Amino acid sequence: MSVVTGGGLDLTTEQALWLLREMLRIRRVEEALARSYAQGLIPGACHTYVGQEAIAVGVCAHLRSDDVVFSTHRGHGHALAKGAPAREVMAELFGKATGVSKGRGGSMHLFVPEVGLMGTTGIVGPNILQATGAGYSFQLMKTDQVSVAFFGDGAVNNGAFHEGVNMAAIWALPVVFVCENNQFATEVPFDYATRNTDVAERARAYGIPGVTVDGNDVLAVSEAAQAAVERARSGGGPSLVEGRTYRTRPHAEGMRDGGYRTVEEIDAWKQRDPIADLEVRLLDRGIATQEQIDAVRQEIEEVVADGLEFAKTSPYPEPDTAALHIYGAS
Amino acid sequence: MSVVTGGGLDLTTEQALWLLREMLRIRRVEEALARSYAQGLIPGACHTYVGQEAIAVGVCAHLRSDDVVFSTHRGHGHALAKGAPAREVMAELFGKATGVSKGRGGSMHLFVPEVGLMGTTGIVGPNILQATGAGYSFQLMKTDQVSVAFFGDGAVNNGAFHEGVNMAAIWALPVVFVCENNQFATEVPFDYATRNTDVAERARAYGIPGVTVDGNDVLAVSEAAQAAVERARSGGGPSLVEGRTYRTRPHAEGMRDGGYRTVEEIDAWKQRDPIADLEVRLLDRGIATQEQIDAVRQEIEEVVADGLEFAKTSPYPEPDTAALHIYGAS
Amino acid sequence: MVTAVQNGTETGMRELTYTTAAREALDEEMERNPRIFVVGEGIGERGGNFNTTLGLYEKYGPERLRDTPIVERGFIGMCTGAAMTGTRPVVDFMFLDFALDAFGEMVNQIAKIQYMSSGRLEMPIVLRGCIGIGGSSATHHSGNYYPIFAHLPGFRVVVPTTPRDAKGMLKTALRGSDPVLFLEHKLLLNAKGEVPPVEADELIPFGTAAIRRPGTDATVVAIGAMVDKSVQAAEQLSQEGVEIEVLDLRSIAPMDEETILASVAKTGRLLVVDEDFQPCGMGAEISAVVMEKAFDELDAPVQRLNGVFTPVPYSPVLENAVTLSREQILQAMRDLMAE
Amino acid sequence: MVTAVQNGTETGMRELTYTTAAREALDEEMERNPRIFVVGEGIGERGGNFNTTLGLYEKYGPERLRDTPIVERGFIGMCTGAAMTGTRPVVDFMFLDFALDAFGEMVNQIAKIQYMSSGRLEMPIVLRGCIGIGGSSATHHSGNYYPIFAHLPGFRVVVPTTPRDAKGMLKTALRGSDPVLFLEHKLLLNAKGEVPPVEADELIPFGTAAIRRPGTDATVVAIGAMVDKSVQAAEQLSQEGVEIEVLDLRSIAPMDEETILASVAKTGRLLVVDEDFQPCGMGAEISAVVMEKAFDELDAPVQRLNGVFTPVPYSPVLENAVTLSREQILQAMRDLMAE
Ligand SMILES: Cc1ncc(C[n+]2csc(CCOP(=O)(O)OP(=O)(O)O)c2C)c(N)n1
Ligand SMILES: Cc1ncc(C[n+]2csc(CCOP(=O)(O)OP(=O)(O)O)c2C)c(N)n1
Ligand SMILES: [Mg+2]
Ligand SMILES: [Mg+2]
Repeated sequence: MSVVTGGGLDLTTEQALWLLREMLRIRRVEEALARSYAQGLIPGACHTYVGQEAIAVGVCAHLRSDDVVFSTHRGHGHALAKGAPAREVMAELFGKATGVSKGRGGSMHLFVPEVGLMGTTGIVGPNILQATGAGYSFQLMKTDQVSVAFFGDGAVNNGAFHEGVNMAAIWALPVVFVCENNQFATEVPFDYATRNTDVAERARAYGIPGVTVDGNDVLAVSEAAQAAVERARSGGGPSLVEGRTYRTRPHAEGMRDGGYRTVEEIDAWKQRDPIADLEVRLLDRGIATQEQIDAVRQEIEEVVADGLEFAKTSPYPEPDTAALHIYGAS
Repeated sequence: MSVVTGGGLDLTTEQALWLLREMLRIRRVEEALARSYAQGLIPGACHTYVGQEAIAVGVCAHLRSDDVVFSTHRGHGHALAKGAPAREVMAELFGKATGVSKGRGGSMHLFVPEVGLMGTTGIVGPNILQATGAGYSFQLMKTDQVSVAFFGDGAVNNGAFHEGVNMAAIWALPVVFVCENNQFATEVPFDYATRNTDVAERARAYGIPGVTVDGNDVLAVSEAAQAAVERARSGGGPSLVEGRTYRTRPHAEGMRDGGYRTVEEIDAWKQRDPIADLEVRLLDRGIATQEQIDAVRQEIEEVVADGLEFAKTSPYPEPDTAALHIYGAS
Repeated sequence: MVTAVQNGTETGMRELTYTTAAREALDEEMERNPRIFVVGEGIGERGGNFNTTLGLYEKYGPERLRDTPIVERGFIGMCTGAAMTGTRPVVDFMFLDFALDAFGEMVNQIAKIQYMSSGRLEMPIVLRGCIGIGGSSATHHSGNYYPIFAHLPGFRVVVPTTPRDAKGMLKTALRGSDPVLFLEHKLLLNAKGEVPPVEADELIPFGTAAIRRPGTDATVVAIGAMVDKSVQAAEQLSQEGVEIEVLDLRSIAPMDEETILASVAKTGRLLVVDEDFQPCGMGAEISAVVMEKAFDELDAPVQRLNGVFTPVPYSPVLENAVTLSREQILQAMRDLMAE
Repeated sequence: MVTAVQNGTETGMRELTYTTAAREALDEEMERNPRIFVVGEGIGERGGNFNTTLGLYEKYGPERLRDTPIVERGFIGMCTGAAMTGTRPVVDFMFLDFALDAFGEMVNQIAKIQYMSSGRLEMPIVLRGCIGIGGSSATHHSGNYYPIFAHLPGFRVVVPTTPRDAKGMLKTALRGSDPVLFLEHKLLLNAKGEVPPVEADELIPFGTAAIRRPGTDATVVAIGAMVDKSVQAAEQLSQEGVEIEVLDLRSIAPMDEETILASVAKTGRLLVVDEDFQPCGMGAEISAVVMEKAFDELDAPVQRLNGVFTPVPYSPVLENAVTLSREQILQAMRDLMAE
């Protein structure tokens, strides 16, 4: 689905509700996963995307299903926004055979190539390079597909960022690099990890366009992403989009969240909730009615309830499948 | 030895002759090595520094013997400028027991820790990180030593540059990053390998000072290096110095030098010879006399003749030393 | 070659967890040697993802407990240069899987610089962190990889399994001049055990295996989390009158051939139990060494029992399926005795 | 399992160098499949540091012969993403030593993505380049490292030794869906040998060893540059009436256990000759496999002959001292017969 925002003004109701629905879907899935984690239903790590929904949704609004996304350890939101079924994402975290990766991956290894979610990764960095490589494929095959890398502020200092963005730049590959600058890498503040916290400005070093947007404003993200995706799709090469945002839950479920940031700071960012913000603006501008919003909310409650039930009741994978698919068929 | 150039004007004769002597020493050693290579006397690779002498010399002019240098595959010049004996560098390339690395290293693995030459490397990149680490040692030990990384334009795109410069920046380490931008990495032009050939400008991305100088003007290099070394020594943190230069010989001895650049271009750069340039300026400004210059030239002829003889007549290492020193004594 | 005897009759022993014991080693050595510093993500104020440095930041400050950006290649390369210039870095890499991004630095630089400089430079760097399968950590947080480093000249590699060894071997690592990979199996971090008093200042030398259970009928060499499981399996078999000697390899490189060969000379049978992959692994090396040096002592071919040759899956059911259980080890012991 | 018979009586054979034969394979496959592209430093107009792509740039243009910056991790990671999205990258890394900077990408990504995606993504990537000691290349340009990749699930690893194999195995690599390390020993690049006509379109399957010299008294498994030396040593020993069977392992992973075991069943004696390091190397794996599967067939313990366990020095005198000579191999053969 392609959303033309033009500053968020000429948004159709349908488009607006898509943005809302997707953000809500992520939020509610994450909240359900967090509860499930606390209940001991999720055996491994669980990094939620709560607070950052506007970025995945604002970007994916401009992607076709044959466009591709390469995501991180914090990838539930990207998977969902790109079209992964909520129940299969949830089942994956439960370690079930019905999960997107058949229970092999868990939170950090979601693969849904059918909808262009080419994987999330437990290692910081590689997805930036892989997104660049997908861009290479599209250029070589002369398709008009676009490749997107999502990554955190923590990845910006890593060599993979430097090498990947540079290659995309010199070969003018159809790639959009989306930095989700939530200001911390685990507990290490970005302004400790670099003396230049202006990620978009890094684009200069590679000779490509860079832009910073409010990562909690889905319309702002969408507008910036639209330009970047169109540039990529039309042969204009890569761009770097930085969304300034904040995760309002701990780095991973079960981790403490103190010491490195204050409760006040977290609360202040919770006030800037991208979902509530969109709802208010849609109502204010008459783009959607309260009934329509309520209907979306109701729809999402059902999706999540269904997903949770599905995740809980699905079977575990068969132990004898544990070593399949290491090598390809041929 | 510390040279205060102040635009090259308040240079003492002694200082000026040091710069000249060191550049000549590098040039003549390299020429002798190139001839020896052609004669089959050097068994492995040989990357000469001809044309780039002003950078090693201009920088090392400001280093103490307890300062350290981490160099590249093109490291003969750095070794010599940092104080490695010419005969031992030459013997190393001949594979002799008397070489700086006892014949274990050859052209790309020169180790003279006694004078602060902490190694040259056959792999592009690591020396940038290691120089950063030496800076870390000096900061931790509270000495006022300075660490220098020399590297080519080709290394700038590598993740090691990105990660190393960033670490030095955030911890304000006493490091000087010296990029020898000779415009090619083997045969790949720098303006193919990046869309932003302004290396010094990359410093912005890391929040540190960066400066570009004429890499064939030893006084210009010296002036920039002096500022950077003093900044590092006094706790001001790292800087990036880019010297624009050119290698006038092939990438390595025995390689063809055509196709990727023209004879005219090479000739034009040969006209900008840093050694001839310095001589003219010293004479013009009355800082040195022709006799003094001739004496230096004579001295260097002797050094090189001695070195060549030494390299030729030195014994090969004993075969049974081949596997010594893999592990330390303790 | 001395194999540590841990008979529990020593005085002043304290019960510590593996992590606490290792942290005590680090603390003691940092106090002793101001040139030791630690780098890693979250090892400063936070005290480390696995509490490896808890409390040390307050004691030694930010220069010696240095939080880093996410630049594994960068900080390992950085520490290489530091080690070359008189300090002693400890890289706390969290999971060995992450440190693979620095493999070039490790193999081309760290392992070679003492050699290339003809011994004029030392490389006293400790690379420490987690290995192993467990807790649904999935494929990017479960690697073992130690045979890779044993294959290459230049490294010391240890996989301690007890708190006492964790402490004593980390202290040894922090006093030597060689690069050490100090690998901690994630399932052992909270294991408790007796540790000598601080005053003992115990250093456990590399290159020694430990006899965890004496026996006469067959030898099992086990590694990491497999040691305890093997001891348990051996206890069970003991009820049937079969006495298995269980060696804890613990020092991967150098490897204690002497203790293994002495045990095989006694028992005539050998099984290597290793969670890590089989091909070109530790079992292969041990089998080949025994082939070469004790062929005539063997009453049966040396056997290997390894984890399944596959990336490590997440789901507990699958994770279980690729690691080794006590039952599998027991079965392998029985099979060995039946040969 | 078929071991190629190369009896030289086939028609249309041409004498090509190893590099030319491999380049022919690349050219044929690139012509056949427009989705193949090559990346590397200087593999465009320049035609590759080792002439691996000479003339192909003119034929296929810059998108398919893509010069890169010096970013080994970058372009290998980049190609990982390309392989995931429908194209077929060939990474021409010059020296395997350089590609170690991309080890994390190889191990954590390339080797695991087919698995993690449950077979929904393929990983048809070829990583090719030089290995081996020779020409005073010194320690950053002489690595072998193949047992490391054999240790890990997910890779195919080949070390062809003849022009015919170089061509046939590269073609196999370029048609499969698995990641392949295609490793070319630097001393073999200019070796000449017979190669079938283009029309033959010969694919040489992985997982097969080749019998380079039949024999009955002992088996030698050799790798890379050691194959020819072993054949020469065997010829010499033949004059003394001892007939050694020399197998060229050529496929490191998968490894052709069947051919090795069949040969050992015949000869009862085995020596593995490998320039690469001994611990946890190919010899260890082969020895362990023979221990497990052919213990009773052995008339003597399996022996390993490896290069010296040290970083590779530069000086010819030292370089010689760490590699294996024909004389050393001959001596090892004699020792094996004397057991
Ligand atoms: C190479 C590597 N090093 C370390 C880690 C451990 N780790 C997991 S997430 C994370 C922080 C990532 O921060 P950022 O990129 O900003 O993403 P965020 O978690 O803030 O979304 C770290 C250090 C890892 N997964 N990979
Ligand atoms: C990691 C790595 N990749 C590739 C090479 C091969 N190589 C040696 S020198 C060189 C070019 C280096 O260019 P630059 O850094 O500009 O230095 P210059 O030779 O121009 O002085 C290359 C690609 C290498 N040595 N290391
Ligand atoms: Mg972050
Ligand atoms: Mg250059």
